[in-house]
Amino acid sequence: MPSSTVPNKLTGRRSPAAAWFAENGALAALVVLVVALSLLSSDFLSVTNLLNVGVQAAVTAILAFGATFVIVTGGIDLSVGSVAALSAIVLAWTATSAGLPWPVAVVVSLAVGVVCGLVNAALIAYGKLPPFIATLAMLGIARGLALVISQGSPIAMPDAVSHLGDTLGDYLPIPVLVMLVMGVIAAVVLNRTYPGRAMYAIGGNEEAARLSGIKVNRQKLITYALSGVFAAVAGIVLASRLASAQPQAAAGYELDAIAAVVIGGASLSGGKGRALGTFVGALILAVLRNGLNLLSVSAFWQQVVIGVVIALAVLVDTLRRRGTN
Amino acid sequence: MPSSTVPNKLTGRRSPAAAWFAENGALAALVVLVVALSLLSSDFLSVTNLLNVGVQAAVTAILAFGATFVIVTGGIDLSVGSVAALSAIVLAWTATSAGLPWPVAVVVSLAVGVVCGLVNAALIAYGKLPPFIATLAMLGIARGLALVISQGSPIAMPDAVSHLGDTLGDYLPIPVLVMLVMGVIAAVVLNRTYPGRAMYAIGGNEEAARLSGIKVNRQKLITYALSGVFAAVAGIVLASRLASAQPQAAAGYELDAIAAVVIGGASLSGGKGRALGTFVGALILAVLRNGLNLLSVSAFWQQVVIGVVIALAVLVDTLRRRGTN
Amino acid sequence: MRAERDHGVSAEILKAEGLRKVFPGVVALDGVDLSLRPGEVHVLLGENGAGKSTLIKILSGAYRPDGGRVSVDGQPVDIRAAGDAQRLGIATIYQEFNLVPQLTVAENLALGRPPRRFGLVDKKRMERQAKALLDRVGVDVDPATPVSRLGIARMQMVEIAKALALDARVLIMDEPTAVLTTGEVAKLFTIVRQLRDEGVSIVFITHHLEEIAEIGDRVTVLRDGRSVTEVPADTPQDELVRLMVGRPIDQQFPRQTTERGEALLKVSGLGRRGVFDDVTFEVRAGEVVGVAGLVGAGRTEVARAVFGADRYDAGEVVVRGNRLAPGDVHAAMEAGLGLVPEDRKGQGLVLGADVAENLGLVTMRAATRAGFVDRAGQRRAAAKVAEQLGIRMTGLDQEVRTLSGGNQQKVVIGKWLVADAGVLILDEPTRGIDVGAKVEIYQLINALTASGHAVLMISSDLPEVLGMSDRILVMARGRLVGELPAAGTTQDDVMALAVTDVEGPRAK
Amino acid sequence: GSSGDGGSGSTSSGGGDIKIGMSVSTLNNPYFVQLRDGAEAEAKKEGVTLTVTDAQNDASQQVNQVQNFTSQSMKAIIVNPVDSDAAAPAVKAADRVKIPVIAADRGVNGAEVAQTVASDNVAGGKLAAQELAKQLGEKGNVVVLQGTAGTSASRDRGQGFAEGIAAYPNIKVVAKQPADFDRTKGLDVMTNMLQSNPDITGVFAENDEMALGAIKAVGAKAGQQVKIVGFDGTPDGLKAVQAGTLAATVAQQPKLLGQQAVQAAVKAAKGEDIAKTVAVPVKVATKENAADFQ
Ligand SMILES: Nc1ncnc2c1ncn2[C@@H]1O[C@H](COP(=O)(O)OP(=O)(O)OP(=O)(O)O)[C@@H](O)[C@H]1O
Ligand SMILES: Nc1ncnc2c1ncn2[C@@H]1O[C@H](COP(=O)(O)OP(=O)(O)OP(=O)(O)O)[C@@H](O)[C@H]1O
Ligand SMILES: [Mg+2]
Ligand SMILES: [Mg+2]
Repeated sequence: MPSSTVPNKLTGRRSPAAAWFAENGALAALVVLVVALSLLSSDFLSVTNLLNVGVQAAVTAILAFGATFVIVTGGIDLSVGSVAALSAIVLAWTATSAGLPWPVAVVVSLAVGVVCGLVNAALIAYGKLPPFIATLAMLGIARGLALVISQGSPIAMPDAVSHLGDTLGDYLPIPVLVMLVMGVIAAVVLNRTYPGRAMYAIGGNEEAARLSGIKVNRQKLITYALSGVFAAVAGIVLASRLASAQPQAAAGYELDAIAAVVIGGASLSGGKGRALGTFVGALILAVLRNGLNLLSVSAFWQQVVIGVVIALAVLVDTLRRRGTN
Repeated sequence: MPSSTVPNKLTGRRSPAAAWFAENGALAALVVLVVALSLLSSDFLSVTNLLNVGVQAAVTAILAFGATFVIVTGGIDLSVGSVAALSAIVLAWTATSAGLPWPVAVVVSLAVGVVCGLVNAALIAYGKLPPFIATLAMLGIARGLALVISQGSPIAMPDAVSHLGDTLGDYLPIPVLVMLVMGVIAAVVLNRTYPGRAMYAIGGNEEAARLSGIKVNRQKLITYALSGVFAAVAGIVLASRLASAQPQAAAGYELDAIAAVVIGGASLSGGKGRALGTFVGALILAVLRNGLNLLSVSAFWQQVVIGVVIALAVLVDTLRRRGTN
Repeated sequence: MRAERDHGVSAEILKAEGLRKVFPGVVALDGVDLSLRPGEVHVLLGENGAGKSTLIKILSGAYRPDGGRVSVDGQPVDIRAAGDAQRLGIATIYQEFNLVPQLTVAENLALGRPPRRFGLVDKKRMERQAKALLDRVGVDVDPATPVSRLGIARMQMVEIAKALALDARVLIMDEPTAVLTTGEVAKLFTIVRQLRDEGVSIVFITHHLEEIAEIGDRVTVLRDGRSVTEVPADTPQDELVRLMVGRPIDQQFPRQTTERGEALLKVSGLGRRGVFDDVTFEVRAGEVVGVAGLVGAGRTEVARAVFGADRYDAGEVVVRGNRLAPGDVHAAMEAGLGLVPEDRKGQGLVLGADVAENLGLVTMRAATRAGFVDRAGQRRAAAKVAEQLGIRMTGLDQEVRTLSGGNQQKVVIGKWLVADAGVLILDEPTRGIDVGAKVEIYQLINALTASGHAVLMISSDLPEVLGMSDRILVMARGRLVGELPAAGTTQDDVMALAVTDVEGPRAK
Repeated sequence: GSSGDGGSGSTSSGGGDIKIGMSVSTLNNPYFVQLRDGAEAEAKKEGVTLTVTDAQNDASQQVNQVQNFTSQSMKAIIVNPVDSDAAAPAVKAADRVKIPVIAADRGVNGAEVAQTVASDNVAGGKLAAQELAKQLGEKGNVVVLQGTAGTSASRDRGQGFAEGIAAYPNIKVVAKQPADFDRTKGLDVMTNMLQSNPDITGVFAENDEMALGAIKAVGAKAGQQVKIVGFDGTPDGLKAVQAGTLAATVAQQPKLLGQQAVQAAVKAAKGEDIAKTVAVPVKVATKENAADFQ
């Protein structure tokens, strides 16, 4: 399972597996889910299928890593799905219609993510808009711009970039690689860098952070800009998988991303959250969807089952935590 | 304009128009929007059109009134749209397929709303799930059940109930009436009843509320149950307007409802929020959509414009507030 | 006295025996007994983290004990929730405020039991009742004010009024005087005596030893989660200290004056409309300047404005010759200012983060190389300060939320000690800190000034201001009304100035 | 959907044990529900196991689902593409493991499928334009209710209609507004457009749901002064056509489509040769012939 490579980086000082479990209740839920699905479906526990799950988790996970930054500061970013779509459309458009070389297009596309994030942050930090409203506005604006630029039609991705959706060698899907890299980056930023630590302080008590000399507004700019870049990367990975940038791509993914972060143990009131938790949260969602497909659960019942399992997964965590207290 | 009847009830002691403006910045934004649209479109300021806006605001407003309770306690309810759809489907199904008399069907449908709310609250209060997760799970569950019951197809509403979508006399649309009644109920509950005041206490400082002898868990049950009933009413009004209950009705309305509440001045961290503000928030969204149609803004640009106007509307409010401080 | 206690349960209104409470990693209570008679003021004394607040939280239904018994009127009781305690006639003023900031004073006073008419909340009656209660505690606040607009001291008075509203038989007060000035304390004591005479039993927690003899009848001393002894309230202070800390403390205010150097901080003509006006003073290297005044005199506001936490309309702040940009905390810090705020929960601490994290907050920027924070180094520095201040914790990983009040305060001070600020502004620095630790902090202040730093100390604890300052500034109604040398000044001198009837920006 | 017994093994390859996977673009819309119903009925008849998943109008979920089918060793896969371009990588993935893919309702661009069973949305849009023009006497003011911006159904139907209506110089398209394929939005948006365009005589809605909303908005004038043409031929839509409130709907016969897709999939799974394309005719259902479609 790909997850085994990340934890070491993320938990830092604490040593063994027991510590993760104690801190990451979601992991317990994931394990239960995996065991249950292995018993229910003989197709589940194959290497190909698990890699599929990884690929299918990738976009949500990358979006969710970005959302983790924002949620740790006590904010929320509803615009990640739209920004992902806009970035991908911009990439495809600059590389095809505008005829720029693809590396330039990639840079422009990432810049679009940054700009969207900065606009969010400016509205929040200087305009004092609630993050919900600022990013809801951006959700509409970015999606609208994606439609305007693409005139509502998908644009083919440049071939060079589309390889991001391929598989390295026989097995290793690049989206999984990208997800792992972004996860490690998120973990390092959160745990080790000044902006990361400032995010926790701001989310824990903004006033105390400010009185301790943290430039809260500037840190918010960094936070939302990071979320924007992560969204752009997610958008590029998504479009590469489809070999085409779709103006309607990733619609509604913001809820999935936020759910992954919260399932992973973060609190929407801020100050809490870890990259590893988010990763596990995204895997839970992907495993769940994959499992329901493998088990041929009827489409109408799927939503019910997903709802129930999400609730149960987090319930496992909170009850376990209550047990130790 | 229908709005003029409500404020007196809501602001209580404070007397004149100036006081509303001071407290309800969203109102200023609404006025600006109305003035702008009257200038841009000659069709906007007709009685019929304003009543249309009222009708189009009704479902969001009723959902948002329910969401206000939850948001005042510091929670969030993502399930309102799905619960609305489920309640309507249950009504139509019990009245047609199950052949129950329509008043019984209405009661059953409202009960479905209550039960959904209670399940949310139980998960939150006793299971200690974050409200985001509990109600996200319910979002899936209620929508899934609506699809299962209806087998994915619309069900005709009983005629007696469908009159809720009609117009009284020549002018007064019943959805507007229902919205006003639900608004007044919400205002009275929030301002004058024990559960309402307890909601503010819980949202402002849950620990203080508990230590003051408020039974926090019980009050949460009441809060989410109210949200559920309001969602059911919204669902019934929605289905009545179409004379048909749709399993996919009100999909995504949760974001609109929450946006209305937040535009109306509530804070997602709890302790703040008023029914009048929510009403204004819902009107802003409806006026905006109506105006875009009247002005024939292109489909691609609409989302951009909506996003920009929402951000500006709340910006007007926060800047004005900063000015007075 | 002891004999008296033995003859019969009926004499005791409330009795706790062998209470135990365990938190993960800490035994907070390990066999605590307490007996409370009708009409007595029973003082709980103990170091920070001794378990006082935990004990009263068990009595008020906020925590369930892991062992032991509580009985009321000789009957064993099981207090499961705040409502149970209220029904038993037990009212509690907690150490940390339990007010809802967004609601008005009147609403907070009626929290959980608003007056109702026809099932609806009767706001008029609620405000009338609130007015009466506020008058009773002698605090001049409009019942319609949101609590978030009150300063710490007024919040405390509202808390007291809220507890009085319950008409309880047992009133528990956890450090109510920590944030009050002499005037309010006097008012509070009048109320307490009156209640005691009406037969109400009062449990009173304080770290101000002089208050014990003044108001108390008996004292139960807690040490490390055990009740070690019960003594009469007129026991000499030295003896109380010995019982509590386990060793005597020689000198309560060990101020060692140092030579003054250049003026590090110069404030001139500072003003904000309606809050303070024309505030001019300077603080020199090696100096401790005390700021005294009544509650609401505007000391906190001036301190915050100087530090850049709030804006001001007039005047300027100069640190080491550099004029500071108004409203810029970061610039103030760069210039060498530090502020220990009075509201530790709201402004001082990230409650959900651990001790190490909080102690490192101010120095995080300095500990950053190429964007990466040297967390190991931060931890080492934190460990040192925690050791120096004697912070009682399970480890640097303990969440600050779960520290005792006094230990939380030590963390707030500690983070600025790590930062080594040139001019440290302390707003009620020893609020809730036990006598032993206070001396430690005073010694730190001495060490700071000895090394050429300067301290501006706002305190409502007059003995502290007199004992630890070199000069004392007195504020009233948003104005500086006088300056006194510390030597030879008495509490009465300060109070006389503090109540001067100046024309100030503030109403009353 | 039929839920099988959990996957009793991938080795058995008896004639009756054919597993087919079908990814439907969305089940939010009665049209696709019918498509699924037709497919399921046919699967039952043929005695094959059909697994249906709902991609919820999300192209990447669809790719996921097709991937999942490949790891379930399906014998054939039916894709009802969310988007014709975006379905290509999924189809390629299936091709790599030699599972035949049938495209239903929409084609796949940029990858080989075994068969495309399609009803042409562009052609349907054109038909709608012709029928509306006919009923309006080739003159009048027309508005268009658009589907969700950026979806292929909206794009193709809108394009077809625009091409078709251009042939009638006396018909003016006075407004186009999105109502997201949703009945409520159809009602609200139509109500609003009537405010600024009270002289509308014709409406083209890019699906029946929006058309039914528009009928509500127009009220008694529906079918009289205002002719509304929908798209899909859903049961509710056909009912409205029979009642005369809906002037016409472009019926795509989704049940037939689902049925044919399964037939093709079974043949492909058995290794039989099948035609590259099968066109399920798009027909205009009017009051006269509506009964034939139910
Ligand atoms: N929720 C909790 N979780 C873990 N430990 C706790 C918790 N609450 C209190 N403690 C610990 O219990 C001990 C006693 O704390 P308590 O608050 O009762 O002290 P106190 O005597 O009131 O001190 P102070 O004078 O500083 O207010 C402390 O070591 C504290 O850290
Ligand atoms: N007399 C008054 N007039 C106006 N506002 C007052 C008055 N007293 C207190 N306040 C308000 O209360 C808050 C300050 O409360 P607090 O009692 O802590 O006083 P302070 O300014 O901190 O003074 P000090 O630190 O000297 O007690 C401020 O927000 C201020 O607006
Ligand atoms: Mg304490
Ligand atoms: Mg103060």
